[in-house]
Amino acid sequence: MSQVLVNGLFLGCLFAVVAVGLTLVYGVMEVPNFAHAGVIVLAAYATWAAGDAGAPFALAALAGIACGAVVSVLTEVLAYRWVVDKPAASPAVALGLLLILQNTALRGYGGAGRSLDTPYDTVLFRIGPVTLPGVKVALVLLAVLSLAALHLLLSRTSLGRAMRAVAQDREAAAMLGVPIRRQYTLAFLIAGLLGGVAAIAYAPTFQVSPYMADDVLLSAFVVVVLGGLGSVRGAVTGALVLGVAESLGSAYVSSAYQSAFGFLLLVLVLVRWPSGLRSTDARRVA
Amino acid sequence: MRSRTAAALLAAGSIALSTTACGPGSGPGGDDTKVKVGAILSMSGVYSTLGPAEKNAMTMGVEELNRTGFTVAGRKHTLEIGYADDKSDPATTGVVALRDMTQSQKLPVIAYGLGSATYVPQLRRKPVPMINILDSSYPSVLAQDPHLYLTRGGSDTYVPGCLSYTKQKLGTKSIAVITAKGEPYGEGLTQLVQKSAQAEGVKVVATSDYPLGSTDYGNAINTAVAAKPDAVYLSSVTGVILPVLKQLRQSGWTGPVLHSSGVNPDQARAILGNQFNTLMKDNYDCAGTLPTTSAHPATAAFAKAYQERWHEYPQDLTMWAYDYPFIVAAAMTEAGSTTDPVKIDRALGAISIPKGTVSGWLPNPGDLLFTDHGARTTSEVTTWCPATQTIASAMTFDHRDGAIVDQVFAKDACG
Amino acid sequence: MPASSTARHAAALGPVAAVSVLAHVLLIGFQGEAGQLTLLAVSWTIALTGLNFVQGIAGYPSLAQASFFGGGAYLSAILLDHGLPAALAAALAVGGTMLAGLVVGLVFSRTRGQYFAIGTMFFTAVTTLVFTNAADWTGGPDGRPVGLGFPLDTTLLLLAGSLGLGLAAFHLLAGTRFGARLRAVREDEDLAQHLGVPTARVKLVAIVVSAGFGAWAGVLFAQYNGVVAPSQFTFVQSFLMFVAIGIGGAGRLFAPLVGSVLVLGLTQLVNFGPGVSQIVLGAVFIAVTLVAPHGVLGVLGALWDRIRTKAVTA
Amino acid sequence: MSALLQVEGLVKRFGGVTAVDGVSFGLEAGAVLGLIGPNGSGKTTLLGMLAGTHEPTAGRVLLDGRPAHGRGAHRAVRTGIARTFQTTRLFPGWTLREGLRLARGEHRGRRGRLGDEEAAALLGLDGLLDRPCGSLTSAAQRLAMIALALATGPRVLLLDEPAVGMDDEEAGALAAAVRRVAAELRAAVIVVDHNMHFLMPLADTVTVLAAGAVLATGTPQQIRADEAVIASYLGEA
Repeated sequence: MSQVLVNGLFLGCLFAVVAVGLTLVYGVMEVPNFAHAGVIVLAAYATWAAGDAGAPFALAALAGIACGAVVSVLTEVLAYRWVVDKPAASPAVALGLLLILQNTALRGYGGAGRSLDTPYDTVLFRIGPVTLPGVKVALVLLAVLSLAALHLLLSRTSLGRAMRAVAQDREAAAMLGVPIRRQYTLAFLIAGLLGGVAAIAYAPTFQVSPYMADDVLLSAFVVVVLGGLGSVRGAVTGALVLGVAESLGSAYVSSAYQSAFGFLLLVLVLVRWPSGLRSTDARRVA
Repeated sequence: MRSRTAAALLAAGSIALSTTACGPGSGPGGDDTKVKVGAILSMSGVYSTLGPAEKNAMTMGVEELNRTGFTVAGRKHTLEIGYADDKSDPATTGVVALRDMTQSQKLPVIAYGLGSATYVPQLRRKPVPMINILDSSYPSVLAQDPHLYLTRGGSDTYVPGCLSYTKQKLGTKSIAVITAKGEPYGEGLTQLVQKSAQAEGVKVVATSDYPLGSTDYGNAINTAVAAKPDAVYLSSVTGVILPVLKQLRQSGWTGPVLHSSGVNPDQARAILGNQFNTLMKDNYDCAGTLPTTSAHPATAAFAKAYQERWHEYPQDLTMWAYDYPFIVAAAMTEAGSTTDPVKIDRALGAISIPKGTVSGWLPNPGDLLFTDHGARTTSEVTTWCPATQTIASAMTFDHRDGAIVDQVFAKDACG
Repeated sequence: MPASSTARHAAALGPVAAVSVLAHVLLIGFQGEAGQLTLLAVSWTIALTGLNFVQGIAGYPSLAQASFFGGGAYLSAILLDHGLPAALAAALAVGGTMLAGLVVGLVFSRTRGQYFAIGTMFFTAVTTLVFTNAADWTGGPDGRPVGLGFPLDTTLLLLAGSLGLGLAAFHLLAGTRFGARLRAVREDEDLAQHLGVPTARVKLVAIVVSAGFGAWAGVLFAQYNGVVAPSQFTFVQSFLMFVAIGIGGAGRLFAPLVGSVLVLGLTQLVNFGPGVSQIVLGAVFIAVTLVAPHGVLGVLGALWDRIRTKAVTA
Repeated sequence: MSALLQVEGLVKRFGGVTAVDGVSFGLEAGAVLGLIGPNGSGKTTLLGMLAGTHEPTAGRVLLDGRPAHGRGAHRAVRTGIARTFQTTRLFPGWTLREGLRLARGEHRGRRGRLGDEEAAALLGLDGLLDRPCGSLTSAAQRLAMIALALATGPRVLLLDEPAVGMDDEEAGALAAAVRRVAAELRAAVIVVDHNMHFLMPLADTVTVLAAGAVLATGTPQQIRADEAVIASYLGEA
């Protein structure tokens, strides 16, 4: 039982890192960033390519995170920026970008999975009945570190306050002189960095392939809806809840339908609160 | 008026469509001494470790056959193979390729690897003999349709070898099985392992599974390892079980790992990364004999020629792919026709083991290649030698009337 | 008043009949690769005609169409396997899928844009999981063969006929109050509700109708193809169907046909290497969404209007 | 004869904030009720609860004795309560005629329904029926919004700051139109507005809201003289 809970924790941390990236972007631009899966995939391939070219793992990881950030910013500059005032068009643009990014990876590296080797591949911790593989412990560490850094950025720096202002109310922030366009790019930069971290944390536990991030993205979106679109703290708590739920479901009900339990949670929430738990989009009518 | 423009656009669209149709596939080649047959292989996708090797071997086989050519009804012919990629998804791309080959190009014989069940409805519409050079799933694919032929022994002829070897050599008393759920080859292997374990008196202490497309095998591995087995059996194809092997070793399991996927060194390095040597230690593979470990001189010569030409380790399926042109030539000569699928189909049941083949088939009664559509091949258990970073034969055996016979243990496999 | 409306109907139903006949000719004429492309184009058009209600007219991004398409195919295959006569199996398959559509509608019809897209995308991901893992019903990831209920030429006739009837039904339904209500939901859902439009129920009916169209297309696709597999109904397929309506021209009569011909035509670019066609498709889709939100038919319509007015004023 | 519209103890809380705190009143057919009060006094939220936009936290709304609250806006419209909005909301891409046809189609024919031309003429919009609503002047758009509400054949019409952005002459015409709607269609009308020159001559009775509760109710003359109202809201006349 404890092993299942620990697995749930690993899943939860992974979902948290991905979901926070999604929530940030949604909070600032009300865009469902489906292309985030493509960012994670390309970041993972960049890390693999750098490692394959002989770079030590640490350097390759940095290359991966940088690639994630660059790709994420590109998606904002080239496409999302033009849809900010047309919310109905944003799902379409997001899906178009996902097609492009995923298939760029497919075209560049082919469909066969590749393994991402890390120095801590064979490391193993054993606490009582629970075994903690090195790669999964690294995943938790990376998640905690990156989320803590983000929290500091959002609460302590003026940069973070400006972003939270834009998340609260775009028009009001604009009136107060907050450079809106820079906030969009910044949100996508941070989301890209988090995407890179998610890639180097997640890829070693399985393998690098163009479709590795699809399930994670779907579960992360459940977390974003659970935590209320646009709230970072909500995303982290939602991620841990979903991680444990999916792990319990897959251990005790059926491992084939692991992500189906995430969907069940999503359905329960949406039936009760059609606009999410802590909806930020003010009721347009009032 | 707006819908009139739509109609105009539509007409243009359909014309474009029809022109593409007339281009390719305008019936068999002009020169009638050149005979064309088909081959649907998995060049990309989950099973992409199999297709390219099959194509390489077939190319060598056709070149060898066409050096002397083959005579049918008094006239000398040469063979040409039309390849198609089923993208490891026979139900979508494979069926389309089969329809294109049988209905548009009207090819008389088709070789294929996977997807027997999905081709059955199309075979009922347009019967054509199809020669399987790979799929040893249990229960046998031959039960699906009378037009299918299998050029290798089924998994029921080699999985029992796994259990008897580990019991005698490793003293295994209990085993755990981890299966790829929904992958037909793996699910067949699991049934066979349970049946032969019972026969050998080895207890199956745990069975767990993971969904085919999944990325996290933690729960399945924990169930298996928690039962403290003497050995773990991973049942599926190479591309699917190696990531599981990696997580199994990462989770701290150091005992022997058995499988029947025919992993070779190149595949291990590609999928497991540069720690492949440590991860593959204590691995035992029970499947068909490999060209490199076969006792037949012709097979060993083929293995060397294959390695020199393609610079990759020859898998077991390369022998059967190499022999496909020779089987077709023998059947057409026997049938006296290079175009009639029905005659060729009947001839396949009557030919003996063709000259120039390298698979080293065991003779069937009446010296026939196929008895009720199946050919017999020897089987072996190989082990991983960390020193030479490759595999070596540990035991060869045959399987007749439900029992393991002619067991030959290698004195020092890795020596 | 009635004289002009019958003329308007004739102007639309004429080309619809022509398209239906053309589809039948192409289905009979082509074999192998081109035959498969025609089959896909026709069955996708039937499925997308249903989607054109939810996404086209009402503006709701439904990514569930591929699972309805697959539901029809699998359900009919399973029922045929149990010995039901073909027509009954088809009817039950469509009915069963519409029931699933009802459940999806009940859950998601009260949500708005972003959640609707996320919810339906996840629904399709879960149905793909069911198609892949409920092996004893669906034959697992390699799919399952389909009993040939209708003879081939009946299937071809049904495909071409359903294409025509589907488009005609769309044209007629779009003209009724149901169509007006859907358009109101797209323009301003809250205002529509305050003018008496039961928006949740309207969206629910649209989803169930789209499920019916999708299922029927799935039944016919399975009968022609002879085999069904999960990879034909993944959420990537749902993306492509969503893209097809967008590129075709959301809400327009021929959007499903133009959209599927363009999307399926582009996927044939695959011979430039794996994934190239999808990259081009993604780029084209974004360009269309940003530059020509009314899609190809919208641009053509606008061009035609400009030519007509120039002709009148010249 | 019981009132056409009976409001009993309506309360609405958003989280901790109580926007409407126990409002009750009755309204006869053909009567015009003016609703005034400083910003944030709960006027729009009250209208929202009557029109079904929000669900009341407590209290009841009865139309002809039957409950008409908390079942969504479209059901409220069907029972006969229609509203306009503080910010102009129209179908920008549609013409007014299309909007009117949609609204008219939404309810089982009730007697005394206004045809398109009549409704437009009543509000001075004749001739603008076939132009897209987006291209009308802002005053015309506000009138169009009222025309849409009228097309649903309401028995209770809720107008949320209809005269905003109108000069005196346009406001006068609007007041006359509202007066005719109340008289000819026997509809009860509630008008929320800050423009006293427009509201006072129009309303039969006036209710003053402050901080979500009724401060005072009476004829326009009584309200104008009431000290409490003057202190909290009207200021020196």
